[in-house]
Amino acid sequence: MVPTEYYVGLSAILFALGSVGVLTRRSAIMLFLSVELMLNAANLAMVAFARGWAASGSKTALDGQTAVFIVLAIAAAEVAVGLGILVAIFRNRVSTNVDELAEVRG
Amino acid sequence: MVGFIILAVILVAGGVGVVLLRQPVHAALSLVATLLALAVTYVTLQAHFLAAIQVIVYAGAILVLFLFVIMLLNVGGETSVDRVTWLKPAAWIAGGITVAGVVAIAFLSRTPLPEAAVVNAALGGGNADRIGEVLFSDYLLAFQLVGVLLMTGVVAAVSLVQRAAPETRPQRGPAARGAPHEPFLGVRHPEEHAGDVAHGSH
Amino acid sequence: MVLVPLAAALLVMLARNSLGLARVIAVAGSVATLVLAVLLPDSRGFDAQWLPGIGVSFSLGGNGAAAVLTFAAALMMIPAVLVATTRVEKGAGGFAALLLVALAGLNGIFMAKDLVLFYIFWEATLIPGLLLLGIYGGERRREATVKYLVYAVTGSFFMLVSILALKALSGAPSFHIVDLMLVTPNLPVATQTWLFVGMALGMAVKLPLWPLHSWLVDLNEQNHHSGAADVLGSLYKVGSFGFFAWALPLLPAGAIRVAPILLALAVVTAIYGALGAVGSKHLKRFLAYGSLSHMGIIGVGVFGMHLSGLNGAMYFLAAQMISTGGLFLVFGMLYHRRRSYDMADYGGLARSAPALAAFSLFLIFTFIGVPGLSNFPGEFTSLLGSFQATPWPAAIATLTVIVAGVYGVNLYQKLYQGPTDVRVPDLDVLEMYVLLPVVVGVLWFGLLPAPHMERIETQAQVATLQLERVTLPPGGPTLSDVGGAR
Amino acid sequence: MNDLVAWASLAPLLALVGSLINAFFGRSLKEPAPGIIASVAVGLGFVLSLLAFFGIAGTGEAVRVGLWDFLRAGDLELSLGFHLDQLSVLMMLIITGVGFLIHVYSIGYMHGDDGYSRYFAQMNLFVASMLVLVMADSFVFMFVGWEGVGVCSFLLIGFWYKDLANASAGRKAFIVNRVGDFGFLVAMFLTFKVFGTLDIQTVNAMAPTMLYGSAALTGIGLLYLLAATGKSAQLPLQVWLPDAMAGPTPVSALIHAATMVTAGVYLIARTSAVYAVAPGALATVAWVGVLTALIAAIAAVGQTDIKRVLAYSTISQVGFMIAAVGAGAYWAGIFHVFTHAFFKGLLFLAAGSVMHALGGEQDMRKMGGLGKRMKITGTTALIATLAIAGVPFLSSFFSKDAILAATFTSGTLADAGGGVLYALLLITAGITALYMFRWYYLVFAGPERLDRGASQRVHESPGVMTVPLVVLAIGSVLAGYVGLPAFLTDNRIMNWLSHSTTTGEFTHLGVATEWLMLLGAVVVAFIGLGVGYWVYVVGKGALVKRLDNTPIAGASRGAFGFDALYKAVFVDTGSGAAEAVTLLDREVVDRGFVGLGGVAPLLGGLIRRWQSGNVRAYAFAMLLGAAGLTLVAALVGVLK
Repeated sequence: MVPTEYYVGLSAILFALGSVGVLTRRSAIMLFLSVELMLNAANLAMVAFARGWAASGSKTALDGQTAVFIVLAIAAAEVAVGLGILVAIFRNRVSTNVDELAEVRG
Repeated sequence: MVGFIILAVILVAGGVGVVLLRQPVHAALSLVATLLALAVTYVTLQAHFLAAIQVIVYAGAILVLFLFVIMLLNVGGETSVDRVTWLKPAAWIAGGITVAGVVAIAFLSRTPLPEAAVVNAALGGGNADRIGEVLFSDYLLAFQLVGVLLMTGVVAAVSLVQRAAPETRPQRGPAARGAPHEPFLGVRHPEEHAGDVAHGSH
Repeated sequence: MVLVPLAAALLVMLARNSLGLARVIAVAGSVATLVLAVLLPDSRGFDAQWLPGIGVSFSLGGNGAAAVLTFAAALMMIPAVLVATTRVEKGAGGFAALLLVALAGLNGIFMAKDLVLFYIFWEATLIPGLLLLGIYGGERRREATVKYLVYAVTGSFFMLVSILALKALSGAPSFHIVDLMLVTPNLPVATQTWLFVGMALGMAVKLPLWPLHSWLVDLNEQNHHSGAADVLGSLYKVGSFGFFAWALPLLPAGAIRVAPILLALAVVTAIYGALGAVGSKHLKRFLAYGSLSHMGIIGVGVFGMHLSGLNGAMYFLAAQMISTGGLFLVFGMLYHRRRSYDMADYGGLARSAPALAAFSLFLIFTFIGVPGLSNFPGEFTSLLGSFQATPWPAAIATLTVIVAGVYGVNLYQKLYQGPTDVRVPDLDVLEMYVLLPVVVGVLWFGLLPAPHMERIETQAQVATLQLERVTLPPGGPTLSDVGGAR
Repeated sequence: MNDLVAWASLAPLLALVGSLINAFFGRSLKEPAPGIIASVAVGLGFVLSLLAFFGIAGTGEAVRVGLWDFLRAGDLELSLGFHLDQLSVLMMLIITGVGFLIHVYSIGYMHGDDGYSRYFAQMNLFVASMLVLVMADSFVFMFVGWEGVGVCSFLLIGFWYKDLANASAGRKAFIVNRVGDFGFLVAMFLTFKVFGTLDIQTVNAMAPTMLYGSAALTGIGLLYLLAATGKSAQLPLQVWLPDAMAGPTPVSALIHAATMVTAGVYLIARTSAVYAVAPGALATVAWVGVLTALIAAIAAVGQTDIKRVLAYSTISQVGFMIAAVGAGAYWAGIFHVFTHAFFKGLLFLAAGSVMHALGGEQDMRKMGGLGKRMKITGTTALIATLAIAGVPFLSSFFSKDAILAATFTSGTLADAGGGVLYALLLITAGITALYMFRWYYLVFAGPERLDRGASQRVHESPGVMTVPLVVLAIGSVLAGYVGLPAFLTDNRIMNWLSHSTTTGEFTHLGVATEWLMLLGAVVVAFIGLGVGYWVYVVGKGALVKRLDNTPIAGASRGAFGFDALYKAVFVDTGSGAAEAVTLLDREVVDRGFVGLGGVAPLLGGLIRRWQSGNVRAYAFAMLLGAAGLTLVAALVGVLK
């Protein structure tokens, strides 16, 4: 079996790729896609840990997988709302470039 | 091990695609590839239920929604010049540091994997019934909260998208778009402050 | 205690389009909280697992100082929401809701028995305060908000590091106060000192201690002119409570080493604030400085680390909420009449508004610590207690009574005495209702401190016992009756 | 019998109720209802005090009335309660008795004032506070009354607040009093540190067991003296009392002559056991009293305002009392409080009657010859003048002689200049006779110097005002007979008070010496009056004109320049410090946190760049933070 570290490393690479995407892409859609990538990277790590620590206790062995399930559900909600906002913004601005949406400035 | 390497290559390639591909459609499709590869990875990690969910929900539902929106809004590639020029290299460097850090931690604190039999017994292959058991006992509260959240999300999404509809009906055109919005959480708009300031400074 | 104001806030938010309903709900929520606060000392604490993995539990307990502080806070919330729902021009419902959210957070701060929970409430209460300032504040609210945020967050960061390190280094099984208190005093003195300094940075900002106080003055100056938000401001100076309930009992050896510096700063704060009040021409800045001076005296009481002083300081903390908050409300009423916070725009108002003048005078005398009114017992006891341990600093801090006399009567004279042609309306019915709980609170806290003080005493004893543990050789008094919540 | 005494605890409550009624409903009541309510409240208090007096006279025992628990913090366990003994009952009688008369007088004096009910509310509140002050069984409760009378004094001095000068006078009184309060507070802290309690009787009982003359006890004594100098207008805090004359005249009579200003004397007498073991403090008390008496008497000679003369006279007379308690003759001090209440109250009321008649005129240079037109006022004022001057067989003759004798024979003062003190007091007594003669002559005798309008208005005051004058005049004559010299007969007041206070050690003098001293006092009084007669009646004031430009005259008029000195030293530096703090706060501390000095703008700019509103910049900060964290964790792992 492949050791946990490899999966964690893979997960880290995916996470970093996702965060770079968040930073370098300016379209809100692309931002979302990158965020999804980051979420999945985290999920991968959790599933890997669930297997790696399976022996530590039979009852909590599935904690990691359960967490992933919940993350999935939340991601679904997030995408629904996020894309909804996106559509709303697009209607008003005809652009999804986040640099033009600097209204959150303190 | 060979399987892992193949999967890893696909995953990283997909991820790089998401980050680098110019057209949103291409990026999204690249992400679909990544997610599907991830589902396979889940299988190798004894998480069969999650693998199925991953395919159905993520690759199936969420990404389709993405593609739908991209098509609907007809989003093209980024055309404007990036004003924050320093960000791109900095982001890659910071990402690199993160990877290096995490990898270092992971390999420094490596623990031997338990026996395959133990893993099988503990995870039960990640079946739906085992996960359900945990989900409906230990994580019942979280589960129900997620339900509420999904509900809220649906309502929010519908209301967000529908908001402008009644206003556009009587008068279709750009004028209707500029109509003032309800204050969100009581937050007032800047122009409303003007009067406040005026009498505040007597 | 935490849930009721939160629920009320939610309802107010929902009912914000109908102001009358919102007002009723807000006041009812405050009254309900007050009732709970009265019942609190006799209730059993609440204790639930929350994040067992890192040893965080959701533990609340209403014994000790919490009973008194929550009572005073809830009492002041009644006039505050009443004013908020009548004098705020736009978004009054949101204003009242934020006040109630803040009250919930405050109650959490006072009642938390788990250090991480305490920290969470500590930070969470910041948010409604910031929103109130940022949304409803005066023309320079942005600067004030940013300043407040920078001060609070910077301080809290150090505090958080200390909190996390505390458990990690001491090896305590959880963040619950009982678990922590058993082991943390055994840490090496140097470690305790550093951890204490970290905590002190966070708490000193919210005490506030000179020279970390300047957010307070701007906050009060820029807050909404009705004064309702400032009531919250007067409630939210909880740094001394942090020292009293957490820093001292958890890190007694560190406290003993650092206290002299803090004591000196507290003395400076007391005198500095009083002088600042004398020099202020802006009503709210005046009050901010005056209350800063009170905070200095509370600091003197706490850092004297004498049982009586600790008790008195917490009592003073509760009592000053009423007088300071009440004066802020009175100033809001003045602003309502003359649209100015500049003292120069006032004068001679006692002629046309005798009742307003009388209430103001009552509160001013309360504010400067005239005995029989609410500030005196706490001020007296904290200074007296501190004097028993450290005579000179306490005696110097007592000099503030002279300066307080100066700024108190100066203020009254500038507002109400002298010749004038200005005529203002006297108190209306609403304002009477607003001031009623204030007056009741002032008299209650001023004349009957003993029952409240007895409640604080149990918790003050915890702090002094912990302090004795590190000063006395082993075999001294031990911690047997601590934390009834568990 | 004890129950009878305990009823007296209702006296402050009655006054408080009267005050509240007037405060809340006074404005809807018609004149003179508020005045009657207030007078009745105080009058009932007097009846209760009388009952208590007879009760204590019967049993000779003090009575304690517990009220409620007040403070509970650590070792500090304090209940509020009244302690009614010989001393406090005597003070109660003075307060309610003289207070009642002055309330009645005020019904006429304040007639037509638009603050009529406010006046009586505040007066009643004052009486309540003053009663609490003298009845309290602990220092803290006493402080409640102590501050309460200060607050009422502030309110009543600034009663006519539309004139900012009056308001400022009230402010000055309050602030100067606060300096004394500071002394009181620290004294309490120190008392608690030394004795472990704040109960006055316990402290008095424990004091003899303490180390005689220790620094802590001396400190306590000096701090209570500071408190007393504030309230009783003694050096160095005497500056507020002359300005306090801005209030209505009955206020001056009650608060600034008869009762409140004697609180300092009462405080020292009450804690006599502590002073008994702190001889250094006691000698200081005596010196403060004597010097104040002398300086104020000299200042009184130079005043032209009818009330300011009396104000300085009051400071001087209270100086006598303080000197008496400083000599260890606590009973003599209280005895003088007792007699002084009558004649000084009377003098103020007479002055008020004159002002009432003249439409508010206060300048004595515009009076004269009023004795003929205001028979009752003039006659009673004459009695009071003679009484205060020390003419034999009037009240002050006995009390002042007791004080003089005490300073001469006091054991504690023997090493601290007792003879000098005696001489100074004797001189002061002569000056007292002089300035009181001048006062009476300028106002009531000699040629009329009235404005034409005033001259037509002059009238005797109504009965509601003159009756109190007459009653007080009777008191001024007879009050001294409770304290006939001990070598002649039974000194009743000394015996009465010996239950409540300690007495210092005095050298015993022969009867002949006693008679000699008595004679000396009489001679001095008549010398003072004689000089006055010679200067003002025979010399028609020519000498005054010649002396006008001498330093001593200037010092007298300006009361030795304390006001100017304090303004320069305290007021100006104080407001300077306040200005400095506000400036410092705005310019330095405010910016200090974000970066010391020059770093501030730099850092501010950096922060501003971060606050660009660019979402991606914020996100980058997060990623950077995450990267940093992982890196730190990895490094920690490597190092481990």
